[in-house]
Amino acid sequence: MSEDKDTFMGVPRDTIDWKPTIDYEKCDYCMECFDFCPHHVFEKRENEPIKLVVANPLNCVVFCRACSKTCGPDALSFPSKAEVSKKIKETREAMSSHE
Amino acid sequence: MSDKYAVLPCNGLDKCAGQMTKEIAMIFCEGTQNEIICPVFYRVADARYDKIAKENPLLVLDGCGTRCASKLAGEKGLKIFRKMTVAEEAQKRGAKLPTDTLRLGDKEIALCTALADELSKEETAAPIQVVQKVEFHAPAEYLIHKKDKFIFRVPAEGFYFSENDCWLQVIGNRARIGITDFMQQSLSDIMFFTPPPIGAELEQFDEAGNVESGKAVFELVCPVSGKVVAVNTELLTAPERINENPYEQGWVAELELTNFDEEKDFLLNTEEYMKILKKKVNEFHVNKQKS
Amino acid sequence: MSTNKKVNVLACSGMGKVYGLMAREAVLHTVNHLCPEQAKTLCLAYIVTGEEEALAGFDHQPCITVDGCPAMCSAKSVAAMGGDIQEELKVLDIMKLHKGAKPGTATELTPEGWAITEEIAAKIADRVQEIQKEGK
Amino acid sequence: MAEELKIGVVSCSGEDCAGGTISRLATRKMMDSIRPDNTVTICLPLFLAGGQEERAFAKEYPTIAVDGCKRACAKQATEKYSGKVNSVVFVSDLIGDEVAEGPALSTRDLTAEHQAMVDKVAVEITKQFDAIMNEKRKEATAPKEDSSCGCGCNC
Repeated sequence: MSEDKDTFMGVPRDTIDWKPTIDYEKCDYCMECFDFCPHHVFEKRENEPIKLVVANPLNCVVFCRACSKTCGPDALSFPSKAEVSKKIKETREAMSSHE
Repeated sequence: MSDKYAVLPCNGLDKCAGQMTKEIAMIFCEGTQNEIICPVFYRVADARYDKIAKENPLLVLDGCGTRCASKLAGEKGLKIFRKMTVAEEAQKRGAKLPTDTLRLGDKEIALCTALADELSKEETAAPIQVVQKVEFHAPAEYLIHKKDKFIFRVPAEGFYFSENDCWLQVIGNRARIGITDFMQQSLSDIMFFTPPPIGAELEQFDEAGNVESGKAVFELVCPVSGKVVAVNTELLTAPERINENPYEQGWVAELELTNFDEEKDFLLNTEEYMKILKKKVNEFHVNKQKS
Repeated sequence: MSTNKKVNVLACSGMGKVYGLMAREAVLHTVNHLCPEQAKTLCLAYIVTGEEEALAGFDHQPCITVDGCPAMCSAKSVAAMGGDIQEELKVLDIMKLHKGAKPGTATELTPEGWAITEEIAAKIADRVQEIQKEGK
Repeated sequence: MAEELKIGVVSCSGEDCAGGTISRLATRKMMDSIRPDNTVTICLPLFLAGGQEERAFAKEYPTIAVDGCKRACAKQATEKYSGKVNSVVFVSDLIGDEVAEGPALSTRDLTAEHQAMVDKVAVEITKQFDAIMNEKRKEATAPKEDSSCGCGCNC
């Protein structure tokens, strides 16, 4: 079994596509999400035109969408939970059939 | 409001605000099906009001911050549907209640009428569903993980957990869900609770309501698929029950399970969750130092 | 009817959270500014340690407790000493009326935190007046 | 790697004297900035209100009481409910009885002078703190776990 910290529900975290996507049309760089997320998913880019990026997508807690609730302009979106959980199930099945 | 309500005023006789609860209750009940519960009589004789209090949405009217009526409802194990504290409402409206007399003047009567009208206009309560009652037992034993002065509890057996810090207790095809002690402590004092809608058919990992503290909003990630058949309505007025004991009085919702056998593969037992909990506690503390 | 006895107002003064500081500041504001003649505060610690001199006659005096969180340290401590609790105030109850407010930290309040603290103090002061009127 | 040893700091709540406010702020300073890895603050009122976490911690770990005045409530309470404190810091010794026993102080009325007093008290706590640390480090053979802010919140 691989290291605990890189897995979620038994599958490698990096096979799970779960992270926030910032809609830069809406984002007003209020940085509420940056301040809120304790997992350092977001990073500031002070001297660049795009001042906030999703720098550590793998730190994002799978199925957690709490940051989006801090977002006034509603600029954060997440993948569909149903699809992601389907994918996780498939990965698990594939892993167990390879063992 | 159109259905029948049970109305429990504090009927406090030694304060104007208490006197007003009686007035509001009377106006609210006049010409309707609604029934008033006499707090004095209820205290000495359960039988008289137990049926109407338990079978109808309960409206509690307190005069002052002592909240005698709420406390009485709590003692009797009633679920409060809506409550109002007259002194607070008066303050919100900038009305100063007299302290030198117990008699209600024109101004007070007008306020009572306004408050009763407001209650009548509010949304109709969802009818109380008659669902078969399932007894969920409190965990017989807890395992603990200590970190400095913090103690994190996990039921020793009979519970499943998700990696998103929610728990599940299953009896037959019914289950209770809630949040774990670790999550409760991370959030600290919980001030608001939004239940999942009764009747909602949730897929595994869908949102099953949320809780909010001064620090964060936590979305409950439903550990299994199922239909919401009950929610812990007590949390609407006392979300701190989750902080007190998230596995017992702080439960969140009850589900009718739809696909449990298949889905339980994705859930953790106590031992597995303990491992994740220890890791999260450490990371949490490390993060805190960085920030 | 009125009484010369001052109402005791006791804050939990919790160390860990902003709500403890709010309780403390609300009580100080009440006894120092809003009703210095009718209310006084007392160190909760005396009750914890059982300081006799400071507690003389305490068990017959009306008290208002102000707690930050549901641990209810102040109310429980005062009740344990036989204090006559007339009102148990909770900062969290008032915070619930200010959803999303950012009151500050356990050492420093924001302007918003101060505004809510003053609201709590006004509530305490109202109760102090009422209790004095009742002559308890 | 963060330090593993923890010390509990118990501040008096000093409601009716300025010393209480100074001791609270100095105690928080230990946890928030001076020794965040090793400080756990213990809530004095929780001792009586049945905080089993606080009592258990104070039994197991070394403690420093920070008292505003000679009544020494923090020391007394800790010893009543948990066990002997390793050290006591008297704020009144450091800033003078007159100020310490002066009227209760709101954080709103905190002056630069008061702030300097907080710093002075914090320096003294740190001195005691490090002395205990050194002693325990010598004693300790098995390291314990790492650190926390200790306040029960995400701050």
